[in-house]
Amino acid sequence: MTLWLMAGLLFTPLAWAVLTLLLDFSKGRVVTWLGILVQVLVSLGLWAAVASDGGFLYLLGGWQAPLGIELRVDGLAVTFVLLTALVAAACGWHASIYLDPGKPWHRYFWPLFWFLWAGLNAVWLGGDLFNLYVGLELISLAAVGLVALGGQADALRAAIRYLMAALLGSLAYLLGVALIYGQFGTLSLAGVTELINSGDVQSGLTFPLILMLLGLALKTALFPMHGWLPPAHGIAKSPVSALLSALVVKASFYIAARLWLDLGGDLGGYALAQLIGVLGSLAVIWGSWLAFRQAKLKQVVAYSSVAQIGYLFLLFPLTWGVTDAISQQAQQGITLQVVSHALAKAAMFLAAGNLIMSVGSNRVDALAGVSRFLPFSLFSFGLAGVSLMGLPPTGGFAAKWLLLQASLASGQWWWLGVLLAGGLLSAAYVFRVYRASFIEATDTDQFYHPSRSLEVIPMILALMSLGLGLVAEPVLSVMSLPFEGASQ
Amino acid sequence: MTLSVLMPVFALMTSLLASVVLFALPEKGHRLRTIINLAAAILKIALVGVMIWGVAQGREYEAAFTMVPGVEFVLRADALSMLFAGLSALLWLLTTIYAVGYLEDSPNRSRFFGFFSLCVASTMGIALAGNLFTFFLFYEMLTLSTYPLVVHRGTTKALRAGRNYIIYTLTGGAVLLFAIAWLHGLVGDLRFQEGGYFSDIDPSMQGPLTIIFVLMIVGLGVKAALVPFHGWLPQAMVAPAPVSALLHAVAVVKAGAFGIIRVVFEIYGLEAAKDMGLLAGLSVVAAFTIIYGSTRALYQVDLKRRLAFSTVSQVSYIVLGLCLFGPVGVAGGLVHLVHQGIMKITLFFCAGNYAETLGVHRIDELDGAGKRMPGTSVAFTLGAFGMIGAPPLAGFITKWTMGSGALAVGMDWVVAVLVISSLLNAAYFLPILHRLWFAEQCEPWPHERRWGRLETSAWLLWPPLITAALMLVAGLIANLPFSPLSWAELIVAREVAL
Amino acid sequence: MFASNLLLLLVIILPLASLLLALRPDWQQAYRYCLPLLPLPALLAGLTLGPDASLELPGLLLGGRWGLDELRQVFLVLTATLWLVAGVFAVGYLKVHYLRRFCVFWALTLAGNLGLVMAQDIASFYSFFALMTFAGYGLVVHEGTGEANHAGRVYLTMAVVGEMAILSGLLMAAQQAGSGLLADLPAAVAEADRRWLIMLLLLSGFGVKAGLPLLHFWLPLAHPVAPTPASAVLSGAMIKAGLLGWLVTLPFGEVSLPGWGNALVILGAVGSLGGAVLGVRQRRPKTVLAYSSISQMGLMTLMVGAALANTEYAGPLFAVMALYVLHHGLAKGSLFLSTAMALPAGRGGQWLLWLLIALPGLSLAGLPFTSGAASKLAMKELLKPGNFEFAMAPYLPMLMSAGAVATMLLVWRFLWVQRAAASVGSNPAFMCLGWGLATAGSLVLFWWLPWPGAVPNKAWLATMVHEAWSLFWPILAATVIAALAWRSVKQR
Amino acid sequence: MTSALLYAFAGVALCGIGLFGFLRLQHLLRKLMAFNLIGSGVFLIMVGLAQRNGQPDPVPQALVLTGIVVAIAATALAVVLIRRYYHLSGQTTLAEPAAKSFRPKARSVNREGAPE
Repeated sequence: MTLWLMAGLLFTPLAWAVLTLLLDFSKGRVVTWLGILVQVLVSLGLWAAVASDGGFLYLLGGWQAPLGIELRVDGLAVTFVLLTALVAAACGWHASIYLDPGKPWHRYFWPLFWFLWAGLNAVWLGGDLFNLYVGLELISLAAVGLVALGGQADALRAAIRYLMAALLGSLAYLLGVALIYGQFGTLSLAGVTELINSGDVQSGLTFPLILMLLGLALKTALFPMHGWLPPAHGIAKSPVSALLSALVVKASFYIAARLWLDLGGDLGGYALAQLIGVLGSLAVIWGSWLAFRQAKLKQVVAYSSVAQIGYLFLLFPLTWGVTDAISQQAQQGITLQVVSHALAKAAMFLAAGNLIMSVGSNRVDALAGVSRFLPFSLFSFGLAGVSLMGLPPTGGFAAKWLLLQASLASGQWWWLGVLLAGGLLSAAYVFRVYRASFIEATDTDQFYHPSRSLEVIPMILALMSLGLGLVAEPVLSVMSLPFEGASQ
Repeated sequence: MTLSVLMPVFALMTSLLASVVLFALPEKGHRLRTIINLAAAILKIALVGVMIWGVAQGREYEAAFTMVPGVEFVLRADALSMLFAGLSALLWLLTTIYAVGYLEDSPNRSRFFGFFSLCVASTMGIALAGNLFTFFLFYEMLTLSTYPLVVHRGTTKALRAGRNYIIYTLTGGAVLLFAIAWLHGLVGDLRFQEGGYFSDIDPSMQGPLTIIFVLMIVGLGVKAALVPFHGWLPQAMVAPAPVSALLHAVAVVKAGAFGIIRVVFEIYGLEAAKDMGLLAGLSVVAAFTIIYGSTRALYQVDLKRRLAFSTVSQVSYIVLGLCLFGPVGVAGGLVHLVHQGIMKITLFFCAGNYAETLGVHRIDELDGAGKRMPGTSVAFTLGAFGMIGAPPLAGFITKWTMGSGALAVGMDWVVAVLVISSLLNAAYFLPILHRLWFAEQCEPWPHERRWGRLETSAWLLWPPLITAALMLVAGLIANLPFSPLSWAELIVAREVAL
Repeated sequence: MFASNLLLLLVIILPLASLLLALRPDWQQAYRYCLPLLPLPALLAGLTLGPDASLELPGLLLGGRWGLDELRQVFLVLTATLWLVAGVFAVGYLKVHYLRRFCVFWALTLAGNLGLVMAQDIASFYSFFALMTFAGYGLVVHEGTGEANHAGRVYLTMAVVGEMAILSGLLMAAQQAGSGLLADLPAAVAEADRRWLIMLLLLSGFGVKAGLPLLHFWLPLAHPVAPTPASAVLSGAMIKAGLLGWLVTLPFGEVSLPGWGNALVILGAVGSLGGAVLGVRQRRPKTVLAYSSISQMGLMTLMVGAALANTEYAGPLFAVMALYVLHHGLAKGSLFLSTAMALPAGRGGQWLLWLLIALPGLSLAGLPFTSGAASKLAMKELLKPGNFEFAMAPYLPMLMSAGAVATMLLVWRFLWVQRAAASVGSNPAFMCLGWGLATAGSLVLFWWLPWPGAVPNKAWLATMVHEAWSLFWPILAATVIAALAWRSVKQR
Repeated sequence: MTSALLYAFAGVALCGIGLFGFLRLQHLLRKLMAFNLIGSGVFLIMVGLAQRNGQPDPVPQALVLTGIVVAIAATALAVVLIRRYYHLSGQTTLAEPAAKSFRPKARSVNREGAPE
C-alpha cells in the first residue's frame, strides 16, 4: 500500500509536468484538475498511513544508500506534504480561472507548476543532503520560471534577481554538503547524526553548517538577504506569488530546520543560535515596518512574508541547549506557524489578486468602497490578516502561544517581546488595508466583478487557517511522530 | 454528549451561526434579516434562561476540549457567568430591535448585522469562558468584531476613532496575553475556580504574581476604560447609536470589568488579593477614574460624549465594588454590572432617538425636546435619575449596597467617593433634564423626521421604554429571589463561602 | 386589617396612577379636576386608621415597611388636608399654560410627601424624600421665567447637596444599626462611635429642607416664583418633611445631649428673630410669608433642641411639636392662598376679606381662642427653664415671647404689602372655595382634628382666659411698633 | 600536501574569485560568468576532498556530474532571461531604470488582472 502512495507522490507530478507540456493552457487545465485530485488523495492517504502506524524509511527503487535515494517519511514530512497538496491545489484551481488562456506564455504555466510541486515533495521527503540540493534547485528554477512568465520588464528583472540569489544560495549549500561529505564520508542525514553521536567528531566542523545555513537563509530571504523576495513575490501573478510565499520559501527553511535539529545540537554554538534568533527578530520588525509603508497592495503582503519568516527563525535559539520537552514545544509552535502562515498568506495573495482585478489598480488607497462591492474577498483577506496577527482563534495564535510558552520555559524571555511586538506591528499594516477598504466611496460602478469561484478559494484557505487553531492538537500529535531508526 | 455539555455550546452557536447567515444574506433581504436576528436573539434568551434556572438549582454546564497542547478550551456556565450572559442576551434582543429601526435605509446592513451578532457571540463567549485562555480568545475576538462596527459609517472621523480603538485594545490585548502566558508558565493551566488559587502561596511567588496581576489589570483596564486607558471610549461614540448603546455601554466595557472580576475572584481569590495589597492600589485607580470620568463629563457639549465619560466613571464602580472585599460591598459592585448596563443602554437609546428623529447631537439643541418626544424623554429622565443614584431606581440600590459594604469593612472614604460622584452626576444630568422639560424650543430642529402618530418609529421608541421599565423594576423588586441584587448575593455567597 | 393595608397602599398608588391621565393631551382638563381627589385616601387613612396600622412589603427595595404611629398620624392629616385645600384652590387658579406638566409634577410631589410620612424603612423614606424634592423642582420652575429658573437652580443644588448629606448619614446609621428600619436608627445613632458626624450630616441634610439659618437661602427665592397653590404646599407641608426627618432619625429619648440641644436652641432663636428682621424689609407678600415660615421653623427648632437636651421631656415635646406643626401648616397655607385672592367690590366685603386674611396671621402670633394660642400655651407649659439645664435654658420664655412679637410684626408687614399689591376683581369659584376651606381649617377645623395623645388635655377655654394677658401683650407690643414704623415711613 | 589538498585549495581560490566577481560586477552576463566560476570551484573541492585511502571514491564523482548538469540548466535559464530582459527594457544591469525607456502598451484592464 505504501509503495503505491510513494509512487503516486513522486512520479505523478513529473508525469503531469511532461503531459501538460504537450497541451495548451485550456486543455492543460483539465488534466491538471485531475492531477490535483490524485495528488490530494495520495497526500491524504500518506498522512493517514503515517498517522496510524508511524513514519518509515523508504528506499526508492530498493537501491541501498549511499547511491540509492533514501526517503525519510516521518510526521513532520507528511504534514508538509499535506500542506503542499492543499495550498497547491487551491492555487492551481485559482490559476486555472484567474490566468487568461489567450496569452501565449501561459501555455508553459502548468508544466512549471507541476515541476515545482515535484521539487517540493522531493524536499519534504528527502533523506540525504545531496538529494535535498537537487530538490532545492528544481524548486528554484521552476519558481524563477513562474515569476518571469509573461511578465513585463520589471517582472523579468525580479526573476533575474531571484535567480541570482537562489543560485548563490544553492552553491553555498552545495559547498557545505561537500565539506560535510569530505569529513564524514556519508551524505545521508541519519548517517551523519549517528557518526556525531558515536563521538569521533573533530573541531572545525561548524564552518560547513554555517555555510549551509547561510545559503539556506539567503534562499529563505532572512533579514539582511531579503532584497530579492518583495519584487519577486509582489510582481508575479497572484497564484504564483501565493505559491512562492506559502511554500517555496518554506522549503529552504525546512531543510535548515532539519539540519539544525539533527546537527545543530553538537555543531552549532549558543552564539550562532542567538544570532539567527536576532536576525529573525530584526526581520519581523523591519518587514512589518516596510509593509506598513508600501503603497501597492501586493508589496504590503510580500513584505509581510519577510516579517512572518522572521518568526520561523526563532526555532534556532529555542531548540538549542534546552530540554527535550521545550524543544518539542518550540518545534510544534514553529510547525503551526509555518502551516498557518502558508494557508493565510496564500489566502491573502489570492484575495489580493481578486481585489486588484476588480478595482483595476494595485494601490492600497484605491480599495475605497470595495467593502460594499466585493465583501467576500475582502472578508477572506481580513480573516487571513487575523491569522497573521496571531489573534485567537486562529492557528497563528496557537503558534504564538506555544512559542511564548517555549521561550518562557527556556528562560529566553526576550523573544516574548518580539512575538508580542510582531503581532502589534502586523496588526498595523493589516488594519491599514481595512481602513482603506472601509472608506465610503460612491463611484464603484466601473469595478469589474470576478467570477464567484475565484472568491470562494481564498475564503476556504482563510477558514482553514482559522480552523487550524481549533484542531491544533491532532495536527501536532501526528507531526511529532518520529520515523523508526532515527535518534530523535 | 449530555445536555449539560451542549447548552453553553448552543448558546454560543446561536449568534455565531446567525452571523454567518447574516453575512451571506444579500443586501436587499431586509425582512429575512430582521426575522433571523430576532429569532436568534429570542433563542439565545431562552437558552440562557434555562441555564440560569439550572445553575440556580446547582447544576453544572461545561464543555471542554484541548485546543493547543497543554491548554484547553473550556466553556462553563456558573453563577457569575450567568449574570453577564443574561444581561448581554437580554440587551442584545432590545438592541437588535433598535438597530433594525435605526439603520432604516443605510447601506452595508448585512455587514453590520453580521459583525453585530459576532460581537454578541464573543460577549457570550467571554461570559461562558472557563479558563483564562478561552477568556482571552473571546476577548480578542470581541476587539476584532467591534472594529468594523465603529468604522461602519466610513467617514474619516469614524476611521480615526477606529484606529485609536484598535491601537488601545490590541496593545491591551498584547499585555494581557503576556500576563496570561507568564502565569501559565508559572502555575500551568488555571480554570476559573470559586475562591481562587493563591490564598496560601509561598512569599517567593508573591513578586511575579503581583507583577502579573498589574499586567492583567492593565490589559483588562483598557476595555474597562480605567483612567489612563479610557481615551478610546469617547472617540468611539462616533459609531451608530446601537453600536455605542450595546457595545460601548454594555458588551465591550463590561467585558473588561467582568475580566477583572474573574481574575480577582476566581484566579487570585479575594483574601489573597487583599493580603498581597493588590486591592488597595486597584481601589485607588477605580476611585480616581470615577471622579475623573464624572468631571470630564461635565465639560462635554456633545450628548453621546458626555454619556461616554459617564460610562468611564460608572464602570469603575464595579471595580471599586470588588476592592471592598466584604460580601456586601462586592455584591454591590457585581449588581452594578447589570444595573449600569440597563441604565446606560436606556440613555444611549434615547440619545440615538434624538439624533435620528430630530438630528440633535449637542446638549444645547435639546431645548423643549420633552414636549416633542415625551416618551423618549421620560425614559431619559428615568435613566438619568438612575445614574444619579436617586431611589427607588436601580442606581440607588448599587450605591446603598456599596456604601454599607464599604462602611462594614471600614473604608469610609469610599462613601465620600460615592457621594462626590453622585453630586457630579447630578451636576451633568440635571441641566439636560431642565432643557428637556422646562426650556422653550427656540429654533427649529436641525433635520426633523415625522413618523405619523408616534413621536418616532416604533422600533426606536419601545426599546428605551422597556429598558427604563426594567431599571425601575430592578430597583423596586431588589429583594425578590431572581432580582439582580439577590443573584449577585448568591454569587458572592458561593465565592466567599469556599 | 386587610382594609387598612389596602388604604395605606392606595394613599401612594392613587397619585401615581393619576400620571396615566397625562398620556393624552385632551385628558388634561379631567386631570385638573381630579387634583383635589388625590390626597383623599391619605386624609381618610389619617383620620380612621389607628396609630399602630402598618403594611409589610418584603419585595419593595430592601424590604419595605409603611405604617403610622403617634407622630406620623398628625403629619399625615396635616399634609393631606393642606394638599386637598391647595388642590381645590389650584383647580381654579391654574391656566392652560403647561397644565399637564404641572399636574404631573403636582401628583409626583404629593406622592413623595405622603410616602415619606408613612415610610418606616430607610429605603422607602429616602426614596419618597428624593421623589418629593426632585418633583418639587418641577413646581418651582413652572412659570419658566428667568427668576424662576434661578430660584429652581438654587433650590436644586441645595436640595441635592442636602440629600447627599442625608444619604451618608442614613448609610452610617443603618450600617451601625444593621437593619433597614427607621425605628432602630435612634438607638444605633445614640451609641455610634462617630455620633457627632452622623448627627451633623442628618441635621444639615434635613436642615436644608427645614430652612435652618445659613441653609435657608432657597426658601425666600422659591416661594414667590412658584404658583400660589404650590408655594402654599411647599411652605405648609414640604418644609415639615425636614422636621419629620429629624424626629425619626435623631436619638431623642435615648441619650440626653445638652450640647447639641443648646446649639439647636441658639440656631432656632437666630432663625426666628433673623427671619423676622429680614422679612419686614421685603416688598412682595409671598417673600414675607417665606421669611415668616423660616421664623416659625426657628421656633420648632427651639423645641427640637429642647427635646434633644432632655430625654424625659422628649415624648411630650414630640406631641407639642406635632400640634404646632398642625397649627402652623394650616395657618400658613391659608395665608399663602390669600395672596392670590382679589378684593370684592363692596367696602363691607373688603373689610370681611381683610378680617378673614388677618385671622390666621393673628393665630400664628398666638391670639387667644385661636389654634396658635393652644400650641403656644402647650409649648410654654413644657419649656419652663426649670426642666432643662443647658446654657440657654433660662432664656427660653423670653425667646418665645420675642418670637411671638416677631411673628406679629411679620403679619402686619404682610398685611401692609398685601394691601398695596391687592387688586379688585372677582375670584373663580374654586379659588374662593379652596381659600375658604383653608381659613376654616386653620380657625375651626383645628380643634376637631385628632390631636397627638400626649398633649396635656386640660380645659382649653379656662386656660385661655387665665393666660389671656400673657398671650396678648406680644401682639399689642408688635402693633405699637408697627404703628410707629408706619408713621415714620409716612413722614418721609 | 597531497594532490587532493592542492585541488581543494585551488577550488577554494576559484570560489573566492568567483564570489568577488559575482558581487562586484554589474553587467548581468559577467555576473553569470562569475557564478559558473564559483560552481566549478565547488565541484573541484568536492572531487579534491573525496580521496578515501588511495582509491577514487565513486560517490562524489556522481554528485559532481549531477552538479554540473544542474549548473548548465541554470546558466541556460539565466541567459534566456537576460536576453528577454534586454529585449524588453534595453537594460543590461539590474539597476532600477530612472525613466521608463520602453513605454509598455496602453494600460488595459484585462482578464488576467492588472498589468503587473
